Amino acid sequence: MLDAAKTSDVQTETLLEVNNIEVIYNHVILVLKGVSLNVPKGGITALLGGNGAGKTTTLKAISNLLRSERGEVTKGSVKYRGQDVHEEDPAALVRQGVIQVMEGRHCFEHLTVEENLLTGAYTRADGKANIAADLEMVYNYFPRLKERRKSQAGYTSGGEQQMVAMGRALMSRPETVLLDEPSMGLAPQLVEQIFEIVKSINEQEGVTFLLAEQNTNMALKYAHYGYILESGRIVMDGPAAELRENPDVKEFYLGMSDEGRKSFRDVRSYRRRKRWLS
Amino acid sequence: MQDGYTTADGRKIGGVVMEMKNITLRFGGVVAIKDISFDIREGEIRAIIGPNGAGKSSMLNVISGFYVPQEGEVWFHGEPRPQMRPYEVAQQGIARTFQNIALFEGMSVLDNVMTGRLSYMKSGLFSQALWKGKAEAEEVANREVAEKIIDFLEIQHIRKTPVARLPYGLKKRVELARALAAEPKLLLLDEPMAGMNVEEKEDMSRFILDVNDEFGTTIALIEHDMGVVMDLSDRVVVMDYGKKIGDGTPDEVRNNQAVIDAYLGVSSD
Amino acid sequence: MFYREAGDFKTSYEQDSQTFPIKFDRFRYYAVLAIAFLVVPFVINDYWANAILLPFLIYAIAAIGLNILVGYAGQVSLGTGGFMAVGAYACYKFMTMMPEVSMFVHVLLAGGMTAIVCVVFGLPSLRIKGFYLAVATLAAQFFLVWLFNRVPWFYNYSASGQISAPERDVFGILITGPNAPAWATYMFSLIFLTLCALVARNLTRGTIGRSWMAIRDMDIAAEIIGVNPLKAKLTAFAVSGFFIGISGALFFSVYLGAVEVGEAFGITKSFLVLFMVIIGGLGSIFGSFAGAAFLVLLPVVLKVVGVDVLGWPTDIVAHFQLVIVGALIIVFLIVEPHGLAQLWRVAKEKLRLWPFPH
Amino acid sequence: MPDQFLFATEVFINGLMAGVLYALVALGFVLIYKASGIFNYAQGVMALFAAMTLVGIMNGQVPFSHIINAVFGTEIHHFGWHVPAFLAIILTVGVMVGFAWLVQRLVMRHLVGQEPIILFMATIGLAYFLEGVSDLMWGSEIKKLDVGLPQGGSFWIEDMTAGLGSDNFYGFFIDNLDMVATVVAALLVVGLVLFSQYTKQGRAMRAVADDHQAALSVGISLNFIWVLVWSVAGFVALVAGIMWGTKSGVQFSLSLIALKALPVLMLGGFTSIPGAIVGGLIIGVGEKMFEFWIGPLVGGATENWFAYVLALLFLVFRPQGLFGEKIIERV
Amino acid sequence: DLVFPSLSYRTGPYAAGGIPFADGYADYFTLLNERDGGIGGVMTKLIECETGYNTEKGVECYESTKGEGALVYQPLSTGITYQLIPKVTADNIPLHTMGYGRTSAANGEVFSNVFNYPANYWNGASGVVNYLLESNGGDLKGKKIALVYHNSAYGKEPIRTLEELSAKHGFELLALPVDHPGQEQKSQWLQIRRERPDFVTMWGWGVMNQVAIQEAANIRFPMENFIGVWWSGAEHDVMSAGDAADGYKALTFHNVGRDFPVFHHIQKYVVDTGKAAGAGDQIGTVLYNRGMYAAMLAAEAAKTAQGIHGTADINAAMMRDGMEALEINEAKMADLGMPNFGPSFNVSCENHGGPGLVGVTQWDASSKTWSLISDFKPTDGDVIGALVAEDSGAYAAENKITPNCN
Ligand SMILES: Nc1ncnc2c1ncn2[C@@H]1O[C@H](COP(=O)(O)OP(=O)(O)OP(=O)(O)O)[C@@H](O)[C@H]1O
Ligand SMILES: Nc1ncnc2c1ncn2[C@@H]1O[C@H](COP(=O)(O)OP(=O)(O)OP(=O)(O)O)[C@@H](O)[C@H]1O
Ligand SMILES: [Mg+2]
Ligand SMILES: [Mg+2]
Repeated sequence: MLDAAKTSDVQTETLLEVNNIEVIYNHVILVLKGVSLNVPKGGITALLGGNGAGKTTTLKAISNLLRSERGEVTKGSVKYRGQDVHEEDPAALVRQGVIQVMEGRHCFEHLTVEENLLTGAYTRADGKANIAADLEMVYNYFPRLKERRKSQAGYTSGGEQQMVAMGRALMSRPETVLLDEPSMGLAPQLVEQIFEIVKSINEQEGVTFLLAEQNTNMALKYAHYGYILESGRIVMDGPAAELRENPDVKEFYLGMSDEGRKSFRDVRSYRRRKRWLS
Repeated sequence: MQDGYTTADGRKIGGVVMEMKNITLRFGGVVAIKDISFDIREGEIRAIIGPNGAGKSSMLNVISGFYVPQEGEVWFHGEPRPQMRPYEVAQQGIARTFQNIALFEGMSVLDNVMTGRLSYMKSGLFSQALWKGKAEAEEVANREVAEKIIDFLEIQHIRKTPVARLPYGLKKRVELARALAAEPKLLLLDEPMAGMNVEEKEDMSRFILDVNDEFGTTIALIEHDMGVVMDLSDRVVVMDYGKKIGDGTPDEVRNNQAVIDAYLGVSSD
Repeated sequence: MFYREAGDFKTSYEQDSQTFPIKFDRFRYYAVLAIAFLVVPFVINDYWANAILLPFLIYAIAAIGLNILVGYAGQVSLGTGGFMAVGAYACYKFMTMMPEVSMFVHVLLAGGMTAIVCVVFGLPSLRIKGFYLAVATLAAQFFLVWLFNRVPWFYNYSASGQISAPERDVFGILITGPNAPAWATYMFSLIFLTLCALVARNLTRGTIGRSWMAIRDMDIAAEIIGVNPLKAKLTAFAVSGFFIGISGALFFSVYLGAVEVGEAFGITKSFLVLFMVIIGGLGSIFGSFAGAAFLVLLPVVLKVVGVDVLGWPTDIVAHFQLVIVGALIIVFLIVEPHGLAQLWRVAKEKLRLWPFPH
Repeated sequence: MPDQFLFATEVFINGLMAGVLYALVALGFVLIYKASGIFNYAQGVMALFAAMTLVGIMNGQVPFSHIINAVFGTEIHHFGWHVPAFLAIILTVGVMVGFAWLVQRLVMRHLVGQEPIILFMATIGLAYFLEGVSDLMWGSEIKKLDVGLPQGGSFWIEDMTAGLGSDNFYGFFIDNLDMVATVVAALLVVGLVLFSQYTKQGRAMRAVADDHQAALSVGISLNFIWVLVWSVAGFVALVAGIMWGTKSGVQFSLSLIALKALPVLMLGGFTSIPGAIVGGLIIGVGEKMFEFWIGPLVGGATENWFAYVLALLFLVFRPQGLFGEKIIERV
Repeated sequence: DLVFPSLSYRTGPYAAGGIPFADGYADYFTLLNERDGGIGGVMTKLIECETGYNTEKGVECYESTKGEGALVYQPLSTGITYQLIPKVTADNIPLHTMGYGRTSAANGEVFSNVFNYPANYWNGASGVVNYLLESNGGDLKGKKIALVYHNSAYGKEPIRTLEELSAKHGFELLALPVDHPGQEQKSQWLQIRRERPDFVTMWGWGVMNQVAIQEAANIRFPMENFIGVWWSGAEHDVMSAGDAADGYKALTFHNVGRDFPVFHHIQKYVVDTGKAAGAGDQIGTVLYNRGMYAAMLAAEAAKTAQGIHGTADINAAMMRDGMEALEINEAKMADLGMPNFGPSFNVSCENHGGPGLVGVTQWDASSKTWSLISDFKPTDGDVIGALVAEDSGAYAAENKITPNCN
């Protein structure tokens, strides 16, 4: 089970490089206080951290979606393949192969499931046949979507929408996928399935992943490398296997103490607010 | 069965509070719920699980009166509930949280929690316009309750923050606070722990258990994290494609082959 | 540290929910009130009263009213002109039917009348939402204007269909008609504005305000939480109608003195008040003031600068005025979509942190 | 009462035609709403601007001559040439595309992800701006627009049908211009429906309307879509401007036809292109019939409000309009 | 300086009518300054203020200009007139509403500061009927006259008079309102087509005029039987209907065309020196002439006031007296370079409305000119006088004014 992360073969070219970025919302709210990370080509990199740590903000800073939320990168740089992408249009970034699956699904409510998937292929110019083939591929990954292909996405269940969002991103044949909480709201076997899909895409197609996840357990199982973010700062990073063995990570993120996993019933009177930084 | 039971950890569970009888709900061609019956007993934590699109959220919506089932009845406190608008249902003591957070984004956390107390605030328009007499007293009294809940959920520090700015996990907590503010008899939680890490889930679990314990609130819970479900709930309903495929204690459900096939998969622990 | 709130602690919930929780704000507020009530009446002249202050005060009332509906309850309405007309005509009818009663009563009754009409036209809001509702309220706008134009009873069968305000007084001081002194009309409107603002503030910080905002932010969830949408929406229409009615009554009786319904209360009026609300800031009472001041003053300032200072032909100035107002609206929205009120808030936040950027 | 019946038919037909003219304006609204969720208040002014530009180009007017003369003390008004209608229309389309680009560049791109009411407000600002600019550019006097469209009642139809009734009945009155408008509108609608339903850009356009952020995240360039849509809407505005301008001269009031389009929009549904046409027809017929028979009883001039009330009645039963997309209500 | 504010509208839906009027008004005062060195040796000063035909802006303009010594207001809007009537009375500034405004203001005993000479709407209504009587052998019995009117205070003014006249002369009146702006008049004209009135008269303004004339042409209504009031008879109203408008008629209370010496002066002293308010291409158009005529009447009243009070530097109260004592006769007009430009008349305290003489003009589409086809003729004083007395009486009662002349 633990061998998914092969730390050795990801020491290749760095695809995405985030250098000491600072993000401010609304001109006053400082959210990221100098975050740096490297995403190697062909790897799965996990970005972990509690609520409000700034994972989503980091991903949006990379994909340049911050501007529409009145957020702004005020310091630092984001480089993709060595080029500064800070000023680029999000659409241009997608054309370069970076696509983001946003937190909270963001499906096109009034479009049907299939139309949603097809918009994913918007930037592609490699012909209808290829797109159709990829559509089949997505349906293979998510058979449930095939059943509901003609219904408006707004009327599908939460999990189905998550599948649509994932599938839509895959339709663009990306080189790098920024995945924001893919497991949220999915049934357990589906969570596993999604991570399996991520893994197989990563392995077979060489797609690079940067994954923001709360489900640390799963994330570290599939990722090669991990960063832990807290209150807008990276507090720890390392190969996934190492992180998994780190006692602090074990306790705070994996819910395991020395006696193994404890029941959720037993934590009641037990509070801890220990942090690396606070 | 009517008289309740005692749980493994020794809590007394009372009689039936709410009973769903042969509920069927259709949307055009889609059958979201197909002839499902189950009950919820006083003081218990009742989980509803099932794969995505099984109809769990729809079931909660039926309970809240937002969806009107084509067939079947909802019994509340031992009698069939006449058809009601959702706000009337809420006033009967049923509060809930939502799967896709439904906070009032333009309001502060405190105001959101205070909306949970709307059914306790009865002062007239005139009194409110002048901010004198009943309106002011009522505001202060209810504010105290709201503050208690805010303390309880440990969100004092964000009391005055507009919720739109909060991270996902805190929003979920605020939503819980809003539901609790209504001091409900029956609390419906739709995936309260989605998007949280283990530590936060632990916190959330603790809150849920405490609510159940301290206020004796009956809770119906939808959750995909099996660890949470198995640990917290007293009884579990399993749905799949709108049908009920299992109902019983966590252990019974865990070992039910239909449930394993449809939902849990092999690797559940 | 130009703006401070440190050291300003609250020890009770009453204190915490007061209108201006911060001492500094409270002082400024008292200062403004003092100037408005004690200084301005003594220095006011006809021009300031009729060209600037009266329209400002009266539009501010309308803007508060509309803000309650649009900004707090989220029901976009383009019927403001029509509702103001209801206020004006109701006021006219009351003034002529019971001339001996005080003007205060006429204006309040006109507000009440408008509240009723507004509720009737608010009924569709239970089914219709968003822009559909906005356009639907135009039905009220056009219908009401037509009605007042059409039915001679409303204008007391005068030959041209205009209504003109007879002279009425409060405690012996003339408030309407050409001989009313500027300071009296100003004070009369100011009192109404102050009352309206206080009432609006009280309503919006309490239970009703919260149910309005809940409906605005997410109506379905609000209903499931226990907000009665019928009650919330209709009270919003009623309260908003009450204020708008008052402003319509003042607009007719105190400010213009004579109106023709289609012209004074046409669709442009609806838009104008909506602009005020949006530019000022949705869901902000202060914003309503700011928006009204901005849109009353801007054309005057532009005119003074263009015609009097630069000496350009009036038509070029008038066209430029359109261009500038349009451009300013856009620029404002880009800089701060939540209006002048939010701009002010951000500025305060910056000042508080000053000289540190965060 | 065959005469009564014939009169009714005549009013009915004329109502249909008037409805088509309303629908032409409504179409522009629908396009932009569909593609960006923006209720574009400036659509009426765009029609005015397009028509003024067309006339200005045809007459060889010097743009901004007013200001130029005022500033430089010159006396220039005309280039002294006349551009043929066809060429002028093409040039005007070019101007409208340029306008679309400017709107995108200066307004829309800075307002990505804002609430609909804010965007609505921005278009009102735009309307003011454009109104001022049109006047500064081309002057505010009335201009005659003649691109060679036939005008006036069709005598042929009138004579052919005159025999249907008694002496009291002259035959059906149908305006030639209205017939042209009908054909043009039909073509436009078919084209636009095909575009939005079956092309990639059409799909992207609808996606943008649903969720700006998500559209950005899948690589749809909002900027491009907006330029595209505003250009098309500009073109539709031009068509509407030509029809209405031919009818009543090109002048400020042209921008007020937007008010006639709103009930149409409401009734047909903000998001439906065919809805605009059907809504237009219903409103056209409804208001003409009402004004014709009920109007005299209540004093006339009912058209302004009747259209709105009619639309309101429909809405109470179908809150999204006849053809609008269902408003998704879920929690 | 002698200050003459001009509340003009060069923007908005009625700009097309507002511009030429404002130009004419301005150019005449410029002419006086350039040619004569002002009025009685004092220069005139024109303050233009844009109202956009909007009452509130009108009030703002009034308030902002009255402090500068404004002598007389000419708002060119019935709506604004109604706002200003009480205000000017209180401020004792005269208001001249020439051919518009509140008709019953002709009664100077009640409306001390309001003047609407030389003709008002009720003269207009009666003028139409008289003209039709004349061209139909004095008999309108059994005839049907349709009134297409702007659905506002302005448009509704003639209805009372026409009703009285229809009772008196036995014709049938069919009133058809058109709402602002009047872009769409199909149903009104289908109604006309069906009812087949013998004559149509129109009280329109703005785009409504063009559309009505176009629609009349569309239904082949004979243009000779279509008569507009003086606000529905400018060049731009008929221009867009092209040849179809040939023969359309409109009332007037002053002459048309540019064959008057005064226009040569304007050309020479104003346009050619680059001092014209507009582009100079409006000279001789109906509304330009009207604006200039209004300015001329104002200037003459100022001269009269200077004479009465023996000072050249008059104030508004003196101006009022001048207006009340105004005398216009043929010699004076010829002197001013406007022979036979308008009727001769005297204003008095009892009669602020002038003689109410109304002429008729007709449009010739081929030469694109208006020509006077019926000279200025008197209107039905009995009917109008009674109505004026009634309406002004009601106003006096409502506002507690005791009618008097002092
Ligand atoms: N639009 C915004 N305006 C102001 N503050 C914001 C905005 N969006 C996010 N924030 C703030 O930024 C911080 C980081 O938020 P972010 O969404 O990046 O966290 P996250 O790590 O993704 O959390 P979660 O796991 O809950 O999604 C939070 O404290 C939040 O309050
Ligand atoms: N208002 C609606 N209109 C049409 N279909 C609906 C509606 N609400 C729910 N559905 C459909 O009913 C089915 C059940 O949906 P529901 O949201 O109850 O699933 P769920 O069990 O909560 O799934 P998840 O775990 O993914 O949230 C889904 O297929 C969904 O598409
Ligand atoms: Mg996040
Ligand atoms: Mg669900």
